Amino acid sequence: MTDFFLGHYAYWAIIFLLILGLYGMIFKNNLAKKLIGMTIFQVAIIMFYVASAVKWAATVPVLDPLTGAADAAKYISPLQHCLMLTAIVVGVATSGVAFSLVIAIYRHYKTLDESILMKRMKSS
Amino acid sequence: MIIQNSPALVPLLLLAAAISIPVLAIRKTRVAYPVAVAASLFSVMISAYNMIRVWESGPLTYHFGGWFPPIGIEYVLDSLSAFIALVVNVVAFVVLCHAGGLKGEEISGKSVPYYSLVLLFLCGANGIIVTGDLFNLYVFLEIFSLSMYGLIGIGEKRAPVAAFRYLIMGTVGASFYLLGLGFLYIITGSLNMADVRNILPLVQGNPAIAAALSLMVIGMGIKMAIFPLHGWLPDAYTYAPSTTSALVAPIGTKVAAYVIIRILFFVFDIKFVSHTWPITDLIAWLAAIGIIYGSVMAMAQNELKRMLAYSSVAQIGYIGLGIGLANPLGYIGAVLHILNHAFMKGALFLVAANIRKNSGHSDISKLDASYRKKLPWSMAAFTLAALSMIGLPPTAGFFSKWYLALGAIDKGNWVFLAVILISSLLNAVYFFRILEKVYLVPPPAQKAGEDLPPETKEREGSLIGEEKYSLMIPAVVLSFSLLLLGLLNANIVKGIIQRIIPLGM
Amino acid sequence: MLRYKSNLIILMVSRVVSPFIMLFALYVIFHGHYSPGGGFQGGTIMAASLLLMRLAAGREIAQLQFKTILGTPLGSIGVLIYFGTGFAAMLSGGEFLNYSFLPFAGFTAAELRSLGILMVEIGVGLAVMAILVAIYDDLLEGYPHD
Amino acid sequence: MTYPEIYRSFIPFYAVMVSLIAVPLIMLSSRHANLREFWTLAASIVKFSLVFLLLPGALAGRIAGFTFWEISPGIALALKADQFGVFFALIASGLWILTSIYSIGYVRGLKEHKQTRYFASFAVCLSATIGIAFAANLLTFVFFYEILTIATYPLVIHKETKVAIAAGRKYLVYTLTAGVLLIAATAWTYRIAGTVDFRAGGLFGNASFSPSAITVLFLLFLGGVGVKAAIMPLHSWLPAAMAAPTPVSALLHAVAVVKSGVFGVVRVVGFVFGPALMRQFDLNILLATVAGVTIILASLLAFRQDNLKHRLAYSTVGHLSYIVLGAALLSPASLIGGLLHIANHATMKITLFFCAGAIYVRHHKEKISELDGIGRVMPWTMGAFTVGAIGLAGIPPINGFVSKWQLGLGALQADEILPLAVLVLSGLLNAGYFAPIIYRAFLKKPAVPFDHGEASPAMVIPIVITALFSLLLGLDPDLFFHFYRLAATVSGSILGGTGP
Repeated sequence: MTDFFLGHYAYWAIIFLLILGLYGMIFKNNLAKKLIGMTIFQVAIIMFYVASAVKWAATVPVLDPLTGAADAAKYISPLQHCLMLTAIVVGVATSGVAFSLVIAIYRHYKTLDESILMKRMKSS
Repeated sequence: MIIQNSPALVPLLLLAAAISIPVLAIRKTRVAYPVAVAASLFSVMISAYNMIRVWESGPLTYHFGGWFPPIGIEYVLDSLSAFIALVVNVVAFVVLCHAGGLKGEEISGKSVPYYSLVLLFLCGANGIIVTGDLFNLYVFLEIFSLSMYGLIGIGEKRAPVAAFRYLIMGTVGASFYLLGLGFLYIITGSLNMADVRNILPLVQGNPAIAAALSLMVIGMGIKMAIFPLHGWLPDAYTYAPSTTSALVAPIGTKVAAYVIIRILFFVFDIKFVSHTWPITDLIAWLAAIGIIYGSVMAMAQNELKRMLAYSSVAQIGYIGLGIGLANPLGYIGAVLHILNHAFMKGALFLVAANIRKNSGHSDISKLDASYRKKLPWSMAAFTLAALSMIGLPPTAGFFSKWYLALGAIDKGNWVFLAVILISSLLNAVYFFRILEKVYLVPPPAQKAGEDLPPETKEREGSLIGEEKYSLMIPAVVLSFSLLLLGLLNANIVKGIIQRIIPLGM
Repeated sequence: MLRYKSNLIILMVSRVVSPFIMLFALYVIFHGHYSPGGGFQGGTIMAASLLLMRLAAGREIAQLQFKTILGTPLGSIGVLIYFGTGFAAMLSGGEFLNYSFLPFAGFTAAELRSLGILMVEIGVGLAVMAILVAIYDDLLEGYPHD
Repeated sequence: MTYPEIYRSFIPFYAVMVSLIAVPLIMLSSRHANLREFWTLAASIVKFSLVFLLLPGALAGRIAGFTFWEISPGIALALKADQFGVFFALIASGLWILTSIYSIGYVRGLKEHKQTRYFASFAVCLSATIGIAFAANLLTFVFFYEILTIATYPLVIHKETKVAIAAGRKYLVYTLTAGVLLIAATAWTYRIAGTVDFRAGGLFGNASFSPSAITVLFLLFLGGVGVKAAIMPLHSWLPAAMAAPTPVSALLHAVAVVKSGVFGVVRVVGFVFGPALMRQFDLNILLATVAGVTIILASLLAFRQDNLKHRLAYSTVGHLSYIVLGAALLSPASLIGGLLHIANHATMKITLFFCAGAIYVRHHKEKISELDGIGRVMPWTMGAFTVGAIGLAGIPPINGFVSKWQLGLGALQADEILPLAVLVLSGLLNAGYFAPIIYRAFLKKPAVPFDHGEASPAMVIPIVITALFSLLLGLDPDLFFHFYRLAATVSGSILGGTGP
């Protein structure tokens, strides 16, 4: 039992982050805070991938004459990291778009508070 | 060169055009629109060519950078993806032609980023459709979604809020997909769809597979706006600029539906998704509820675009139902409905755009017979598309319902059959409400039979025939092709869709 | 709200640090294809150097270094470099991005692959740098500044 | 027994398309009334001639067929001019000529608005009706059935008044629901039988099903075609649809639309289920009960109507169920009687509607209580009315008697007394609700003298012709069109199961 929890501590942390992100997106009233929640959510997934690539006693997958080319066990799978590089870029792009939208909303309605925003949207 | 590279050419071409627009338009912002139309035209031509090649000689594959799968990224054009790509490109081209007539009124002075985003959006859609790699799909999905957020947010005052909401939900959807993909990758160690399909039977019984599938389907379900994950859709469609609505409504959700079909039936095993982990049943039931819910909500709307948006929720339900039936006829119905609904919704949103252009609003309660006089052809297009939505023969809408009904009977599920049929009646209610107004309710000035003052009459007289060709022709083309699609649907079904019925159905 | 206040120390430090950041960014980009690093990372660092100047010297002066309107076109050009590399391979008979087909005489296939990926990294670095600066500039637009 | 020979021919296709081709012509010549009406008339005459061309073949057992293409894998959009189809097409297209002439007089007499839409919709309706008549399978039938539904809608709401719009809504609710049920039934049939081609004597072959399933399927079909056939309780759209202009009521609500429904009932009974299956699962009793109840109730309800067209509408509801009853009894004579009644009721009822229209155009009277003494100023019209009314009551020598006689015989052949009683009772009721009209028209003195005489010749001539037909067909049912022979062949093929 303890092993189950401790052995997967990275995953528990990731699950915690995922839930934290969802909580932020759903329960926070401020649009910017929602975005923070969203970013946490995305980062948690990135960490999930990276965690899945963890390998002890292995090195970066750049050919090192000392380690030798043939032994795949001595290198970390680079794929997850490459994928997450893309995912990070996607995350940056998403945040960029999201913040520009938030700014547009702020310009129109002079608020980022969702409940006030709803009222102003209805009245206009 | 073209022959060798044709599978990858459409997304690449659209990407190139999208990124050259900001460069080309440094001096003259006017070039943005022609470049977009030209790129779209080329993509139609190439995807038509691809379709013919696939039709004649079977699936095409393309390996990026010369790396063979499962290491490299693979593009696969089979009957299904070539077909959906063609549909998407044709509808997009027609809508883009229509956009010229609107003169960018709703996107005040932002035509350069707007058309660049449109092309990125199409690039994303095409990429999602042709890719055979699950992670590449995610990348294109984000290109597609991010440009869609931009396209929606450019609209009226409330649009950024709608776009923001969509962004939050859409990102959650994409993240779920990514999470599911992570599980799948950890289990199978591959990202190539065909490869994953081959590996999956070897790792049967691993509970993480079910988790991966569920997460991916939920993620895509959000993008597809399947009930109850449709919350973002009505606002987004309503407040977006007309061109965006006409582009996003036929294409946006369909692409996600395509991805669900791909994942459920071509990556996972049909047995797995309908018996071991019966997610198709869940999809079918949710879709059935969504059909009824969307139709009822559409009846309650007073704004044309909003009504069409809710009707989209219902129509997506048809596709979901077809997928969820998980038998050949349901599958045919779903794929055919992707085509039909793209054309119908495209036509309807284009007409809504014409109404807005003419009168500055699209309020159903303010519609009357003068609109028919001003926009006779648009209204004819609307009528035909509406009849197709209701599902009356010989329009295309009838046949997707026909196959879905056959599929429901095959499955022996009478509830689904009833839902399909009842929803056509509900469709009839909300469409005839509009048709009645447009054809029968006299304009306010003419009520009580009194004669109009002469100057009003003259003004009204001058409005007749003012319908602009550039606005009218695309809507008419889309809706009249519904007749053609209806009459020739057997050819599409036999020649294209039936060729790639998923194994094991 | 975001009023810029000149501060001599910050300005001077930034002026000194910024070129070194840029240099490091170039290092990261140009070594990216055979060691950790690459276009994305290098581009980000390069953008950091530019943004540092924007923050320290204010928007107006920073225009001398990098004009706002250049952002999007430069980003496009960066992607076009990437795209052009891939397309060149396609034109000379390979698949898209199959660098070993690049039309440069006198190189072996392995060298061509290395060269091709370097060109791509440069394009990506340029694009990332320009776009990040453009995002910063666009988000500031319309706010009272200076 | 041998199956009739089917030969490929374009004639059924042309017969369907003629009036569709006329639609754009009518629309294009909307500014020239004469040209527009010329197209209508030309289309109707050409259509009738084409259908008539098919008659000899049908009588000789050679059946013209035309297949467009597959519209769903395994199901083609196909036309087949079998005896039953030719029978119905002859009636519909023949009466269209008369209605066209009459319409011209009617719409000009009333200076109706939107005449182009009127004539164009009419043409589409006729195409759809001929399509229904010649449909070779259920899906083609559904196809044209739905087109008919939609094409009739503009005619129902033609007056664009609140009443008309409400009637239009009611009409749509009923008919679209029916269409949906029919689609469900068709899809189900396809899944069970693997085919939807009409086949005399039933298309199910050896397919097996549970009694409850087949009853539900039959009810679905009945809901689908029963709405247009105005079987109670699905009838109430018909009186409401009387808000349409009278020629529309005359042709569509006495001939084309409602007869399509009845035609559908006979197709379903004879060509989808077949007599054996009907008897095996007691579906014929179900159908006969519904029909009998409808006949009596409709006749009783007709008494209460003061509006002439509404009374005619209820009379139509009753008479449609005669045909349904004929189909339900499933004996040779009853089938012949039912089929003949399609033709006979058409000529008689269209006469009556024409008369109602003529009265409305000339004197703007719609209520029976206002008709006192009208026979004196409109002797031809009211004379024709009398002929039609006598016929509907089943009194010789009008053709209504012939079909009723056959129906009665059929009831005896089937060893059923109750249907016979229903027929006799309804004959009396018919006489009962028509007699006051004739009495008022000829024997009562008008409260206010009428200031107009007969309607225009364009209206009176069709009236007289249809009345004459009713009389002649009463004297010799096989006259001109061999309705009797056709009906006998159809009846024989259904009961013998020897259809194509």
